[in-house]
Parts: sequence; structure tokens; C-alpha cells
Amino acid sequence: MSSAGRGIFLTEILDNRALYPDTHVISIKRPAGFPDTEPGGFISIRAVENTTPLLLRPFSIMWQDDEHIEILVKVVGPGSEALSKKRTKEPVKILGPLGGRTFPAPSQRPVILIAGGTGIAPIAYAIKKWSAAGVSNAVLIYGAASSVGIARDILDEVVIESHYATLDGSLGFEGDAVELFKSLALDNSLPEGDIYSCGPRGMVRALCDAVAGLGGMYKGRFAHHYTSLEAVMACGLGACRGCTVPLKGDGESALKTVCSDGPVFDAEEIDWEGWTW
Amino acid sequence: MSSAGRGIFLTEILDNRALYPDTHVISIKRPAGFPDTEPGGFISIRAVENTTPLLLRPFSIMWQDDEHIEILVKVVGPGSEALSKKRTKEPVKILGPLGGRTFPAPSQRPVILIAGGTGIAPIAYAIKKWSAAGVSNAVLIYGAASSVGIARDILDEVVIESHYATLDGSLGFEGDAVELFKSLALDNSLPEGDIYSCGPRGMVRALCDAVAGLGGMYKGRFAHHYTSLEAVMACGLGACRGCTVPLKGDGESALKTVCSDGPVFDAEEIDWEGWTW
Amino acid sequence: MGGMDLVSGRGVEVTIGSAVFKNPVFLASGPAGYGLEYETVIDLAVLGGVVAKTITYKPLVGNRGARLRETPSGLLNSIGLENVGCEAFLSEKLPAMVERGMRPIVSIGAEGWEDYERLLERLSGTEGFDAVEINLSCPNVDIGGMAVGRDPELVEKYVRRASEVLGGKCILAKLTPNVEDIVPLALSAEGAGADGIVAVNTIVGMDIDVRNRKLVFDRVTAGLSGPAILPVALAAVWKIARSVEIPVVGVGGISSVDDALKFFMAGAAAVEVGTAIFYDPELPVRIIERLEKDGIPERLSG
Amino acid sequence: MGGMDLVSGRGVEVTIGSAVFKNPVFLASGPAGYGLEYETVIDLAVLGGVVAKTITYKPLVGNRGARLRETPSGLLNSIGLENVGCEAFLSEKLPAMVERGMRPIVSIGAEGWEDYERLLERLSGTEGFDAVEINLSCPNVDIGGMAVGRDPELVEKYVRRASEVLGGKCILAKLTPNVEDIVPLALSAEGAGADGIVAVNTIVGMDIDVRNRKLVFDRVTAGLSGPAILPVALAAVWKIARSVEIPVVGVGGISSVDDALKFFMAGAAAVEVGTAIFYDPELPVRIIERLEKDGIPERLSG
Ligand SMILES: Cc1cc2nc3c(=O)[nH]c(=O)nc-3n(C[C@H](O)[C@H](O)[C@H](O)COP(=O)(O)OP(=O)(O)OC[C@H]3O[C@@H](n4cnc5c(N)ncnc54)[C@H](O)[C@@H]3O)c2cc1C
Ligand SMILES: Cc1cc2nc3c(=O)[nH]c(=O)nc-3n(C[C@H](O)[C@H](O)[C@H](O)COP(=O)(O)OP(=O)(O)OC[C@H]3O[C@@H](n4cnc5c(N)ncnc54)[C@H](O)[C@@H]3O)c2cc1C
Ligand SMILES: Cc1cc2nc3c(=O)[nH]c(=O)nc-3n(C[C@H](O)[C@H](O)[C@H](O)COP(=O)(O)O)c2cc1C
Ligand SMILES: Cc1cc2nc3c(=O)[nH]c(=O)nc-3n(C[C@H](O)[C@H](O)[C@H](O)COP(=O)(O)O)c2cc1C
Ligand code: FES
Ligand code: FES
Repeated sequence: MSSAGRGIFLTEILDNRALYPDTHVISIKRPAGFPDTEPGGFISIRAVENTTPLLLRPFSIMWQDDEHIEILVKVVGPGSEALSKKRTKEPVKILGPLGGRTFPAPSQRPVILIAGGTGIAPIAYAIKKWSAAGVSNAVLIYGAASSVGIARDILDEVVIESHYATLDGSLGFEGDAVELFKSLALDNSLPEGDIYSCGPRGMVRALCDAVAGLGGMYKGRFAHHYTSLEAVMACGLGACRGCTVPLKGDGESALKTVCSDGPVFDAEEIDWEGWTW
Repeated sequence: MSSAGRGIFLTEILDNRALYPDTHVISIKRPAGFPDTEPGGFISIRAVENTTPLLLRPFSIMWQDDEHIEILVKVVGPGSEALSKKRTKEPVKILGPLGGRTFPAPSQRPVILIAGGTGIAPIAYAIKKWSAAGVSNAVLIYGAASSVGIARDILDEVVIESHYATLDGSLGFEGDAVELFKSLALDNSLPEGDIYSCGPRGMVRALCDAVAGLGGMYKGRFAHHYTSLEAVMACGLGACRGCTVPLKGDGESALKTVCSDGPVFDAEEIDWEGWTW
Repeated sequence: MGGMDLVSGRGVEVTIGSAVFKNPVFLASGPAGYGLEYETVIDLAVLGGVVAKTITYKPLVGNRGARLRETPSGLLNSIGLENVGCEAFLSEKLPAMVERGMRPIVSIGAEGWEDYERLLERLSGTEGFDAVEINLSCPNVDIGGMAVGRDPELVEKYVRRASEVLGGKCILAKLTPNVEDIVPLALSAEGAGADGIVAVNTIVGMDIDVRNRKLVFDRVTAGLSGPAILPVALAAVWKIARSVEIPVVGVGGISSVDDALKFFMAGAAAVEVGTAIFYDPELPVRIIERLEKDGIPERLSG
Repeated sequence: MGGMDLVSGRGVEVTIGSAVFKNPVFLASGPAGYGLEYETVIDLAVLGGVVAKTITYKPLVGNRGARLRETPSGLLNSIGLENVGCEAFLSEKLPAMVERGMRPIVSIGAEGWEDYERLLERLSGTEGFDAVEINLSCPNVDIGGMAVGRDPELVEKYVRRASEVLGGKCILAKLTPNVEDIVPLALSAEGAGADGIVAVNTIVGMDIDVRNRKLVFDRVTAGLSGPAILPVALAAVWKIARSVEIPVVGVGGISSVDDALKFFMAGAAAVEVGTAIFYDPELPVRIIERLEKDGIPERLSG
């Protein structure tokens, strides 16, 4: 994603609805001049006027059209909590669009989209955007703690093959998204294609292990695995060098910034072992 | 006022109405065990959950009955702004009742109550409480920037002789409360009695000067002048020694704490000249 | 590191020198005065200790001018050691503290050496307390205070004298963070017989009233406390705890139960709550409850 | 003191040594990288100067482990001077900065004396910049940085060498507040030929991840910046401005226009905005607008 048109924008909240008690869909007025984005792109938001918390909070773009930018906000701390309380018409400052590398648009190969929890945000954007662009050979695997956490309605009318996993078994497969992926792969129910994932770090790492662990006829079936990562960020622009992720290197792993070298990375390149922070 | 029963209480907002855009009447549920108070008593409120602003904010009690504690909040900075946004049912922590010396209850002598701006809060409490207790020989002089700032309705049904001053002349006397006081005194329209005042420091100081400047037959007419002061406070309890006011002394003025030696002081004892902070 | 291991089932008593405190949560010297002022607000008897406002030999009136100023997540104060003096303290405040079930820790300061000796003399043989905190670190007075606390030799001299005169009592030395390296000061205090190190006092800062174009404080600078300084205090405690053998008492910016746990993990044997008492008087009690429930967190290795 | 006298009608140009800056508002070294990253976000050409990320002779990869941690009104960072090295800086970053209308101030650091000499050598005679800021104060590296900046003799040595080798350019010395008294360091720098003093860099602090029972930073401590440290930075600037003849550049916690004005009143000739660029990128421009409207506030007497 190019940085052209990137900026700090004063805009306003259009709508804020609680999807479930701790997760909100916030619709922000797309400011004039705010560029088009690709799935994996994100914005940073100033959640409060004062200095606690100090930094902007990054959120993946879940949908964007001429008038709206939509994000999914899970309340995990003071910043997300302040955001979850914002009301329609409240002014808000956003920095964006951010991200140096987003999810590549799928070519002919099928895509297997795997989301855990709020990781659904950029994945939902991908599904909606690409469905609209005619991509049809996509499969969604979406895991959450319980059926309450499976936000099916944010996918609206989009119909793609979808598989749900819940830890409590309240919807779909009982277990997590990675277990579901494995079971589908071993069932031969997944097409040969590329994986696009977003979710907690543990999930993405387990997914890498799962893909690597697939032997026999499944080996090499999933050529690419793109994943959108998270890290604590300050600038969001590649300036401060604060949001590092280690990629496998020759000797010591190389440090890249999640905000500007990512947030989308080749999952196989990540030095999971060395990523101790 | 004794400190018996003083404590930190978790209670809730019962009502918050904007008297005018920047001044709110906030009604707080009187917590179980919260003692009775006298006019001049105050509470300190935690306006935010986080640490900006850090300290509790002190507000005079404007009314108190079995169920309510009412305060008048003028928005002047982050703490009062946060308070002004609190909604019914929101939880709130208050420390109180605070104040070591409150307005003495009037005996037989008439009282002349003089309020400027939000200084009306403890004065209104005095009027309502004492009216209910049968005190009738009271006169109110109340000044504000404009008629909008004269909150007549907070005095409800209470009828005492009232004189209003507005800087823009939109209601009553054109000028400030002290000028109105002077003009009434020179007109011989004020009874011989004690003055109870609360308002900006400049107003109270000017009032002291005005009283002292009254010569001839007016001299000594107002035997006492009690005034409720403000200062930046941390503990509100006399512990930290942070909220000093200098009182005239033999040599160097003596430093007293507004929170526990006051907030009500004998106005004539204040070392206005030495109070440079 | 790694792993959750808070629950150790141990009691929460802490021993510093000759003194045993029933738990390691104290009120810091200053914000809460002599504790008495908070009497009806919190249950002071449940606290491990209450460090009284620093006393000097004679009463001090403290500084003129503004004494308090909020900063982002912080508080600047310039109280200037206003206190009732040792006579009134010993005859009025201390007995009242004891009577109300508080465990007093007597904080002592001085305007110079002679003053200090007189104060120690007056305290020696006095009953009602078994722990003393030497305030070697007040930034808001001209004589004594931080000026002494920055010089390892003076720290040594002051602490040694207290150990000699008050032999048998628990002697804590409270240090200033306004130095290049706090460790040599801690080592000096330890070498001179301190039973524990208290770190830290406030950090030198200042503010300006832009609208009125004037200095906020008559003495220009003041002492910064509150959450803003927690990272600095924590680093000081971490370093000292790795340099001395005696217990370290952590103070500076503690504003939540988690903040207190950080200090224990950094190596503190006890903590003091200062500024937070202003906006969350119940915090010390919540910390104690947590410690009693989960045990005192072990210090991190490293 | 007293009275409102901001409106002086003067221009906002500021001269430091041989360099004239069109206004006294700079971006501080580090948070904004080489300025380029903020290109589309703010109009960098209106700034008085952009202090680039500190460069060393060779590229540095910086620290492993977490690099950022929020604290109340503050930010701890442990970037560890990650930078592209002087070659890439001179061939790519600097020309790009100039091309985009920025007024670059080159921040230099070194891992030891030899490294420093090589860097100065490489910079000498190079075009494209006329001001240098010597980073004598990074707390996040083992060699060079703060270790040098705490020692008046080393400060003198480093600054003198820069003045010799880069003669003609404006030399700024950036100091650390992690000392007992910052004034002797400022005097050393002044004596060695610095044209201006920049105060302050970050304050040493640390944090602990309570839930996971582990240190946040691999190097244990990190550098604290942001509004939390403003009172400390302001006091440093106040003191330095009353001790040296050369201009002082104030940095530390500036988070509003009023904050910037405080530094001018304390005696700063210019200010730098660091951490605030993260959450309020437009702040430097708002400060400039205010200064252009009302003039640069005069320093307070005292
Ligand atoms: C590129 C990117 C996209 C993201 N997209 C989404 C999204 O679509 N929906 C969503 O709910 N969340 C998303 N996040 C995470 C979101 O930014 C954090 O949950 C939020 O910043 C936490 O702020 P807080 O003040 O509420 O909690 P804090 O108290 O700051 O933190 C709570 C927890 O979140 C972690 N955290 C703190 N700051 C960050 C940060 N800047 N980035 C990541 N984790 C952090 C902390 O380590 C802590 O464990 C995204 C993060 C990144 C980097
Ligand atoms: C005993 C007492 C009774 C009070 N009663 C009332 C009342 O009935 N109604 C009302 O609107 N206000 C009252 N005040 C003033 C009120 O406490 C302040 O307006 C409030 O604390 C400001 O907080 P802030 O964060 O909104 O503004 P800040 O930004 O903190 O301050 C704005 C202005 O208020 C002054 N101020 C700041 N803190 C205090 C403080 N603790 N005490 C006094 N002034 C301060 C500052 O000097 C500044 O000029 C009273 C103050 C005291 C001490
Ligand atoms: C208003 C105030 C008064 C203080 N007075 C003293 C004092 O008399 N003696 C002392 O050793 N420390 C004094 N301190 C410092 C505190 O004990 C404590 O070391 C410091 O504030 C840092 O802790 P905190 O951030 O929890 O407040 C005072 C602090 C404040 C805020
Ligand atoms: C992420 C980050 C990186 C920094 N890198 C540098 C640096 O490379 N060189 C330097 O001199 N100062 C560096 N600093 C310090 C700042 O320039 C500044 O002195 C300090 O942050 C205080 O100012 P502030 O509170 O406005 O940020 C850095 C600060 C931060 C937050
Ligand atoms: S957040 Fe600054 S480089 Fe990524
Ligand atoms: S506010 Fe602490 S003594 Fe008054």
C-alpha cells in the first residue's frame, strides 16, 4: 500500500454498535481525501483527549466504501474501552491508511481465509471486497470462544463456504480454528490454494506448525501463507522502529517493523522462536 | 464540622442537568453513613478513572437531604469537564464531608449573603437550610457575568430579599456583586448584620476592602465577615499541608490550610497582600 | 522469569532489621500527614506501617507560595517539610497514632548536623516506635534533605549516627533519585548500618503558569511524585535490590495493585503508597488483600 | 514576571551559532525517524528544523525484545539507536530530506571514540546540512550514549572534536537528565565550543509485565519520554539557561502549545517535539502558528 494520501484526519463517529458486550463495530465517516485501501490496511485512532493512554490505537480496516470506514474493536484496555464508548457524531482523529504490505489480491488460486477472534476484521474486509470483485473460490475458517464471538452478520450477504469453530462447541466445530483447519485438510475438504490468516499470535503460529506438519499428499498444498500481525505501535509509519517482528535470517533473525514492512508477512518467514516479546 | 463519619464513598449520579452550557447541577446519591453537613462543607470527587487529572476535585455542597447531595459544577478544566459528562446511574467516588470550619449558623443578627458565580453553591445551601430552620432576616446579593449566570431556580421556593448584579446589566444591577453591595449599603438598604460570602478571590478581597472602606455611620455595621475560600487541594483533610492560605500574623503571616482550617475563614484575617499564589 | 507463581501460600509478614511488620504495605511519609487525618477514611490499623510526616527538631512552617501543582499523571509539591516538630510529635501525634492501632515509622529530617544530633538525642530511649526512616532526600528545603542525600559520605555519616544513637531500632534510609547513580548511596547507607533502604523520594521538576507568565513555585523547583515517576522508581529499586543485602522498600507512583506487585518483582521487600492516597485512599488496603490472597510475588531473577 | 506580554510582534527566526532557523520548532531526534516517514502526514517544510534519527558510522540493528511500553502519560523506549548508518544516511536520507524542503539537523552518536572520529571525518566537508546535534545521552546502548554524556570531561572531548572537525557548522550538544546536576555538563559543552545545548534526552526507567512475570525490556531499563517528564525537562532547561551563554533547546514532554511556551519562558531559544508526534502530529505546526501570531514568549526573570 502506498503512503500517498496518508494523513491525520479529523472525522466523526457515524455509528457504534455492540456486536457483543465487549466487541463493537464502529463506523467512522470516511474523511475527504482518505485513500482507498486494501485488506490488511489499518488506521490508528486517538481514543482519548488526554495522555492516558498516550498513543494512538491501531485497528484493521474491516470495511471501507465512499462514506464509511468500519473497524471492529474488542475492549481489552483503556484505549479500546474509550473507543467503545464513543457516540455517533463524536469527533475522532485517525491516522491512516497505514500498512506497507497488505494481503495480496487473490489471482486464480483459491484462498483459504482463517480468522481467530477479532482477526476477522481484515479477513472480513478481504472477503467482502474480493467477493464484490468476483472472487468466488474462497473458504472461510473462523474460530472464536463461543457462538457469541462469531460475528456472522458482519459478512452480510456474502456467501462463501464458511466453517466455524467454537471452543465451547456452541456453533460448528468444537475446538479452535487451527484444529478445524487440520481436520478439514485431512478430510480433503480444502482446495489447494493460499492461506490468509489473522488472529492471536498463538493461533497463527500453531497454523504454521499445522501446515508444516501436513505430510504425504497434503504437503505443499498450501503454497503461501500470508498473515496479518499485531505489535505495540507508536508511530505506525516505520519512523520510530518500535514495532519489530523478527524474521528468519541467516544468523540472527532480521528485525522488521509490523507497521511499515507489514502488517502482512509471509507466515513461514517469521522467527516464532525468537519472537519473545 | 467534625470528621466523624467522614470517608470515601462509592455512590452514583442521580441526575446531571446543565443549568447553562458550562455549569451543571449534579445530584449524587447520598451514600449510607454520609453524615449531615453544614453550609461551607464540601466533598471531593474522582472525576476520571485514570490519572489525568490526578487529584480529586473539591466542590461545595449546594444541597443535601436524606437521599441527595447536590453540587454545582462549572466547567473550567479537565476534571470539571469529565464530571459534567457523567450520566445518571454512573458510579462515582466521593470523599467527604470535608471542611474543618463551615459557616456559623446565624443567631439573631441578620445575615447578608454575597455570592459571585459558582460561589452561590454554599450560599444557596445556607439559604435553603436556614430558611427551613426558620431564619428569615437574610438578604442575598448575587452577581454573575450575565442573567444566564444567575441560577435563580436553584433557590427553589425560598423567598428572601434578593439583589442581583450582572456585568452586562442583563438582570438587576449593572456591575458586580461588590459594587451592588456598596450601593445598597450606601443606600442604607442593608440591615446591620454579618456577611457570609463566597466567590472569586478578587471579589472577596474587594468586598473586604469595601467593608473596611465604609466610613461614618456604616462603620462597624457588619461585625463579621465569613468567607468560604478555594485552593488547590490534594488530600482535603489537613494531612498534606498543600492548600495554604496566609492569615495576618504578628510578623510573617501564618499559613493555614483551606481544607481543614477552613474553607470558611474570617475574611478580615486573610493576608490578601501576602497571598501571592 | 516466566510462569505465574504468585501463589506461594506464605504469610505476608516482613522483617526489616529488628522490626517485624505484619504486612509490607506502608503509607509513605508526607501525603498522609501523621496518618491521623485519614483516620475515618481508611482503616489504618490494617497497614503494615504508617511513615509519619518527616519531623525536624523544631516545628517548621514550610514553604510560602503555591505548594501543589498537577502535571500529567504527576504531582509537584513544595510543602517544605512543614511539621509540628519533635516535641509535639512525641507528645501528641505519636501517642495518638499508637492509640489508633497504627504501626508508626518515624521519619526524621534536619536542617544540618546539629539539628540532626539534637533530634536523635531527643528520640533516643523514647518509646512508642521501633522504626525510623531517615529522610535524606527532600528536594524542597535548602539545608539538609536532598543536599545530604546526594553525597555518599554524608549519607554514611547521618545513617551511622542514627544507628549509634537509636541502636536497636530499625533504621531505614530514604534516598533521592536525583543522582547519576543511586547505588553508591544505598551502599553507603548499608555500610553505615541501615537496616533497609527506601527508594525513592520525589524527582526535581518545575512548572510555569503560562497564562500568568510566572513561576508556579516560589522556590522554582519542586518534587515530582505520582504515576509519572513509577518507571524511574522501579528502575531504582531494581538496581538497589541487586546491590545491597538489606531489604529495599519501594515507593514512587504506585497507583494500582499491579503497580505494587511490580515493585516486589523488582526486588522490594515492602512498598509505600504516597500520592495515590489522595485519589484512591483504599489502595493500600486493596494491595494488602491481594498479597494476603496470592502471597508476595517473588522477585524476578536477573 | 507578571502581566501578559506574549505579543512582541517580533519574527520567529532563531540563530544558533552559524545557523539561522526560520522558526524555533524542531522535531526531536528519533520518534519521527528521518522525517520522511511523516512526509504525507505533516508539512515538514514549515518546521524550523528536523533532527534526524541519530546516526552512527555503521548501520545499527538496534535492540531485540520489546521496544515500546506505555506508562502513565509516558512512553518507555528501547530502540537502541537502530539507524541506517552514515553512508546510507548521506546518500539517501539526507538528500531526500532536503529535497522535501526539510531543514535537517544531523544527530550523531557513536559506539566509542574511534567510531565517533570516523563518523566526524565522514561528515566533514559534506554538504546538505549546517547543523549537528551530538547525542551524548542515549540510555539504550552500552557504549557511547549516556555513558559519555554523564562525564563532563568526555562531553568536553566529544564536543571539542566535533567543533574542530565540523568547524563552521552549528554544533548542538544533547544532554541526559540522568545526572545529579546537568549544569556542569552544559558548561563543559559550552566550553568545548558547542553553539547550543539540547536538553533533555529520556530518563532511565523500567517496567515489569506483572501478568507474565517478566521484564518488559531485554536490557531491563529503557528511556522515559512524554508528558510525564515535562517537569523534569523544564527544570533542566531553566537551570541550564541560567548558567550558559549559548542558546538552549528545550525538549521533553511537550504535548500542547502551552507546554512549548513554558520552555521559552524557562529560557529556551527553541523547542523540539518528540513523543507527541505520535499522538498529535500536528502539534509542531500549531506551535509555530501560535509563535507567529503572538511572538516568542520572553523568558521569565529569576
Ligand atoms: C495492525 C493492527 C491491527 C489491529 N486490528 C485490531 C482489530 O481489528 N480489532 C481489535 O480489537 N484490535 C486490533 N488490534 C489490537 C488493538 O490495537 C489493541 O487491542 C489496542 O491497541 C489495545 O489498546 P487498549 O488501550 O485497549 O489496551 P492496552 O491496555 O493497551 O493493551 C491490552 C492488551 O493489548 C496489547 N496491546 C497494547 N497496545 C497494542 C498495540 N498497539 N497493538 C497491539 N496490541 C496491543 C497489550 O499488549 C495488552 O496485552 C490491532 C493491532 C494492530 C497492530
Ligand atoms: C472548597 C472548595 C469548594 C469548591 N466549590 C466549587 C463549586 O461549588 N463549584 C465549582 O464549580 N467549583 C468549586 N470549586 C473549584 C473546583 O474545585 C475547581 O474548579 C476544579 O477543581 C477545577 O478542576 P478542573 O480539572 O476542571 O480544572 P483545572 O484545569 O484543574 O483548573 C482550572 C482552574 O481551576 C483552578 N483549580 C484547579 N484545581 C483546583 C482545586 N483543587 N481547587 C480550587 N481551584 C482549583 C486552577 O487554578 C485553574 O485556574 C471549589 C474548590 C474548593 C477548594
Ligand atoms: C505532598 C507530599 C509531601 C511529602 N512529604 C514528604 C516528607 O515529609 N518526607 C519524605 O520522606 N517524603 C515526602 N514525600 C515523598 C513521598 O513520601 C514519596 O517518596 C514520593 O511522593 C514518591 O512516592 P509517590 O509517587 O507514591 O507519592 C512527600 C510527597 C508528597 C506528594
Ligand atoms: C522512540 C524514540 C526514539 C528516540 N531516539 C532518539 C535518538 O535516536 N537520538 C536522540 O538523541 N534522542 C532520541 N530520543 C529522545 C527524544 O529525542 C527526546 O529527547 C525525548 O524523547 C524527550 O522528548 P519527548 O518527551 O518530547 O519525547 C528518542 C525518543 C523516542 C521516544
Ligand atoms: S510503530 Fe513506529 S516503526 Fe512501527
Ligand atoms: S489539601 Fe491537604 S492539607 Fe489541605
